[in-house]
Amino acid sequence: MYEKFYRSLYRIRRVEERIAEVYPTDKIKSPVHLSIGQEAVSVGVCEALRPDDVVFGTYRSHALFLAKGGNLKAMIAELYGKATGAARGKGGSMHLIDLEAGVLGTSAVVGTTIPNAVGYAYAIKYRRENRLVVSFLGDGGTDEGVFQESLNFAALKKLPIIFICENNGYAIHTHQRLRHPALNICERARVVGMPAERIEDNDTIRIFERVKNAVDLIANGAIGPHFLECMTYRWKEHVGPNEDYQLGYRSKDEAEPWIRNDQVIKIGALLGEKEKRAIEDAVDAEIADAFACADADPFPEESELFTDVFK
Amino acid sequence: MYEKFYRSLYRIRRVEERIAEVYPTDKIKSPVHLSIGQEAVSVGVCEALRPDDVVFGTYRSHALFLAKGGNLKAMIAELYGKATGAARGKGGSMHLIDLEAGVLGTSAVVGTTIPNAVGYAYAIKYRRENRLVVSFLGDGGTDEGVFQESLNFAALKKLPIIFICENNGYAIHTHQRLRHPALNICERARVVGMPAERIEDNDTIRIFERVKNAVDLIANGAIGPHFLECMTYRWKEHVGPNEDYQLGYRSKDEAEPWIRNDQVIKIGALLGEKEKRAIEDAVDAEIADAFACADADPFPEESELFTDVFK
Amino acid sequence: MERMLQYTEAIREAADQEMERDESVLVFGLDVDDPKAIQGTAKGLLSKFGAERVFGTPLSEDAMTGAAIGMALAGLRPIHVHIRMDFLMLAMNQLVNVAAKSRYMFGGKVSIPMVVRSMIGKSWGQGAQHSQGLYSFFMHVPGLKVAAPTTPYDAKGCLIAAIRDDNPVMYVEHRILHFQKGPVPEALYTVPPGKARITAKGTDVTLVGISYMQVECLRAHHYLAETGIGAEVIDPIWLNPLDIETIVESVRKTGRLFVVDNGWTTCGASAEIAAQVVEALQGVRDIRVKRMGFASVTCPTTPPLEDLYYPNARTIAAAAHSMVNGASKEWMPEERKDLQSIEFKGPF
Amino acid sequence: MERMLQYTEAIREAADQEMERDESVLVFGLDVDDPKAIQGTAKGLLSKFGAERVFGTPLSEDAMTGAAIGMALAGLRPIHVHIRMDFLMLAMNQLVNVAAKSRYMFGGKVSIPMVVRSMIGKSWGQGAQHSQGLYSFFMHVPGLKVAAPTTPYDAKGCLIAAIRDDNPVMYVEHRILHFQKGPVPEALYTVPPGKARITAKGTDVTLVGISYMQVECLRAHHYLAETGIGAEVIDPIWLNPLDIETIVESVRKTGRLFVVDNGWTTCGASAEIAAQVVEALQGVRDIRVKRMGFASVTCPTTPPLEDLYYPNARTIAAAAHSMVNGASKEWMPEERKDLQSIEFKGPF
Ligand SMILES: Cc1ncc(C[n+]2csc(CCOP(=O)(O)OP(=O)(O)O)c2C)c(N)n1
Ligand SMILES: Cc1ncc(C[n+]2csc(CCOP(=O)(O)OP(=O)(O)O)c2C)c(N)n1
Ligand SMILES: [Mg+2]
Ligand SMILES: [Mg+2]
Repeated sequence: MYEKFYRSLYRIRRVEERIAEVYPTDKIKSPVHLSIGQEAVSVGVCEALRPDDVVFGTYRSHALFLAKGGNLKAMIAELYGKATGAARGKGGSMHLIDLEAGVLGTSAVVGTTIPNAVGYAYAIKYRRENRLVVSFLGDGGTDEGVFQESLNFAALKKLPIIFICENNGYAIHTHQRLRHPALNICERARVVGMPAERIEDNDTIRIFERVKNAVDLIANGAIGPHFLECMTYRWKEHVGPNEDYQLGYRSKDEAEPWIRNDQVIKIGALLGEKEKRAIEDAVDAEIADAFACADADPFPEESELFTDVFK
Repeated sequence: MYEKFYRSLYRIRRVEERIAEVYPTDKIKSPVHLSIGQEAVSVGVCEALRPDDVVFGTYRSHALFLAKGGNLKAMIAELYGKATGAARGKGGSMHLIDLEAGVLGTSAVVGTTIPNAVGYAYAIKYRRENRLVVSFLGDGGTDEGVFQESLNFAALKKLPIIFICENNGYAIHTHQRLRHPALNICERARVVGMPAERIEDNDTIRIFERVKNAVDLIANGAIGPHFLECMTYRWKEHVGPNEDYQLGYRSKDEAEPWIRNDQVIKIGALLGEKEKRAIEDAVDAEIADAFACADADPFPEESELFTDVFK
Repeated sequence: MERMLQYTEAIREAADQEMERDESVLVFGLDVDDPKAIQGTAKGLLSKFGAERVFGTPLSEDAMTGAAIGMALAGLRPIHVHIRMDFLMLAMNQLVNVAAKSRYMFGGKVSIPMVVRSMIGKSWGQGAQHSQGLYSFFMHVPGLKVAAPTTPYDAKGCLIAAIRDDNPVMYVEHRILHFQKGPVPEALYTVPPGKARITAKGTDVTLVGISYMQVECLRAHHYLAETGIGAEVIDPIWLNPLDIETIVESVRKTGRLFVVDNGWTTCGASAEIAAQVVEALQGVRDIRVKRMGFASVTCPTTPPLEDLYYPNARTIAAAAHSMVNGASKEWMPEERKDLQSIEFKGPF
Repeated sequence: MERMLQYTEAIREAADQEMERDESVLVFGLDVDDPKAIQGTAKGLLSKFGAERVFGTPLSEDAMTGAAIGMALAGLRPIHVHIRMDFLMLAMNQLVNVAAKSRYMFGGKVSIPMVVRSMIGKSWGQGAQHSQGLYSFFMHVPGLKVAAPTTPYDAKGCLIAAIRDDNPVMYVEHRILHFQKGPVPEALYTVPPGKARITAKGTDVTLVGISYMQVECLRAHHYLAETGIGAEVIDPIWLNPLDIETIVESVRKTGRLFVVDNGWTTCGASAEIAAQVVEALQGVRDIRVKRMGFASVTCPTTPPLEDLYYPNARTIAAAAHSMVNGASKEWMPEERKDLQSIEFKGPF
């Protein structure tokens, strides 16, 4: 289990670090919202899911995409705007999709995928399928009215869905404190009668276990939505490859405990050195290959401008 | 005090009964959402307000308009589409306004005046004025995302506003039970840290007292929004002058206790017979006059079609 | 003998038959399951198909539109119903930013087969917020189809086409059209996207009537006939894809284009049709162009102003007459009983 | 010497000076008070005017728009800022159903003096949901004014006019225009609603360039000059009220109207302008009409497709050339360094 976790954590971290390295070359002409520091949430959640469970995410979904098994080459090619990209170069970093892996789509407008996930869950229930949906959202997403509307409907219809609020404290540079009178996102879920819990420490294994528990409950027919608020922290700037402590909206001190709790290191430490190295080597090679392919791959043909408006 | 209450209750009841009587003549070519049975809420609330406090309401606001001191003649003329109407005949029953009386407007789209009321309260606080806003909404209004967004902002900024949820159980023909997983509207206010209470029995005096308490708290600088859920019952159909028990979505049995608790009768019974009669006679005369005037008043000139798009 | 149905019944039947045919079709929206069943358009569906396939919702237009998209992503074919088009303003984010764009922005990996039914209100003081015909918004944004059927026949055929379409379709109804009766085959058939219909022949002026204004244009055709003017009347039926060729061919013949819209003219469907016809015929033949729609104001509730707010058969005929005979020859037909508009009686 | 300012600084100054002048003006919206202060357009306002007059908000576009209306009803003059126009889709209900309508539906008893600032994104993969120019929606609905200034001078003057206007004004910015520099007087002045500007003289074709496309049209003017074609370039500045007379007068002279829009053409501003000019000049003179705008698709992120998606100086010049000289004489100017577009560099 730890190998799988480590592989996923390390892979996501390295992919995003690589993105940050490449970024100054302008090969990636796409805004990138890095998840560095937050990988534990996507990994902990997705490791608890079954292959045919599906996820919906936000514009900050590299980690989610990869954790759920999305195609790495397709993702990097998408960032490079290539025809081999996950969205044939038409979506960029903010609109990732991988139907085979159950990544149903991500969106650049905050909150928009929450009701989409709920509708998908309705379809699952309607068809009596034994699978579920996970809706990823940020703490900022909870500000939008559609959040409350969606949770209300999911609870009303007892849908097979888990909401994962990745609470990194901020919406861009604005702390939750400046947006909510009380820091009680879980209460906002409980108000519609949804079980909700908060996981404080960005711990991959705890997140995995709690999600596993919810998945099992839903799978065993103790149906109905669940809500998890996962406290986490973004190490980099909101969008782009750099740090932003110099902006002054937050301090490096605030980040310190989160960085000390780096899940890539912590989970890595549970493995033997050789085992760890083997994973890292394989992942590094895979990543190098993905970036090389993306570089070499062709851009879409001009005619593609007009395809796929309608089916 | 009871005389004032009775006068207001009786007046609203009689005006709406008169509207229902006139309706079949097609003189009122406007949808009418009658408040018959719900008058206690508007009266109890508005009696606790000061003249320069302001209210925002829904399309079901005849009672609110009158209780807050809105001009009766202007209201009836508006229903008749006359140039003397509150909105010069351009708004109809669903868009009542009386700036002198502090009726700031009502709207036909559910939930829309909630944030307007919040913005108005922001202006009051910004200007350090000692007055407040009351936002009236239906139980259906709490379904809309804008409800939660508005309450969150009002609480965040500690605005001088009281939310009155007139819970008559239904949104058109759909019971709250079919729209909310739990019947806990007050919880939805508390979640943003707002004091909230529910008044079960449609009792004018209790509503008055509880609102008075909130008004005093806000006036004394224990600022911040308050929320009251007033349970009540609509006797007539959702829109129009008739009853609708035959539709089958609710039973007459359900209505019985509410009708037995008729506030017009109850509060009337607290007065002496002579006193009561004097009030009724004066009100009846006023109403007869208002309808006669509305009938006689002119329609707007053709040129008015193009006025007041812009100032 | 042809079977006659009311527009509302045609819609109901289309939904009913499609739901029978295809388990993935479901109907939801505020009040679809209540005793009035959206003017009867959803009548009987609940008892026949059950509460999982036919359900009312909380007042949450934004989330429910998002949910419809999610259902469509999962392969269902939801029909989401709104009793007023005005309420779609609460759902614009999901419609414009998600439904219209998903297929393209995900590189063709997904499709969104959903139908959004909404109604335009008119008269009896529906006023500012219950009367808008805002479909030009949906025409503006690539990725949404738009149908605005005016006859019961087209109501059924367009709805079936919309349900079977793999893309989001905005299906526009009009409260007054709901009262129309007409022949409707019992069998399943489609009125497919992108084909307009010439509903009256003429050689002097081309009248394009959109949604309810189609009815008024047909009445205007009769008024105009009295004066010897032959108005060719066209019903676009689908506004996107728009069958501009049929309109252009007609104007090539008549030399006069008169678009009467059931909405405002500025940046409306009438602006688009006028622009496209001009683009097609410039240098080919000299034409005259006219647009008519709601007055450029908010809809007033009082009947005398409301009457002025809307085009009607007589004002349309008068304007067409002056297009043909010159503005100097003013003419306004006497109202004919047989060509009067239906008077809608409230409460709503 | 004239004082030169950047567009963003012109906006900042307008807000600053108006806030100094009038206590009822306030600025709010997501992130107006953060370190980036909306590309600097709100820089320093918080420290100068305090957190009651300058504040960030929760992500609640619907309620915050409603709140702006409420503040305006109470006599304040809020400026509500959105970093993307796309996000206004969440606020359409309040904008279309409340802000635009309140004055009329309340019989003139109230007015809504509010300004809604929003930005159109472009390039660097902003893509589907961060690049839309949706102002035709606001032109369509009576009761909203719309400004789309393209120079720093107009940015300041329009914003001051918008703040002082007693009606809701949609103030449209463009991310690329934010980098424009130009002369801006320090004094307060307004660029009032309803007056277009002729930004380059010519007699062969009238180029109407809206928002950022004004810049590309001016570049096209230079390319065209090389071939001896005189393009008259017009900047409408305000889209509602629209100064159609200035455009009509120009086309009366040139005989050719070419509208280049920073949005989709279908039911867009270009459709409206084309229709109005045709209506005005029909029977007066034979004219040619052309529209150009975003390709009729969702905005793709990959640079090669994105380049095709947008009109630019060279494609505009080529199209104008063929309007003047006939389609048979194909011509595409060589790219000139001095007429290249600014390359926007991300992250955003
Ligand atoms: C509806 C909407 N409003 C505003 C924005 C601008 N915006 C982009 S990301 C963001 C912050 C979102 O914060 P959160 O949901 O916590 O996600 P995080 O970035 O922290 O992962 C904002 C305000 C947007 N994209 N969509
Ligand atoms: C946004 C919106 N959605 C739907 C409607 C249609 N509608 C009109 S009244 C109503 C019910 C509202 O119920 P509630 O808020 O409880 O008020 P009540 O009528 O009971 O006073 C509905 C759904 C509307 N007017 N606005
Ligand atoms: Mg966050
Ligand atoms: Mg109710």
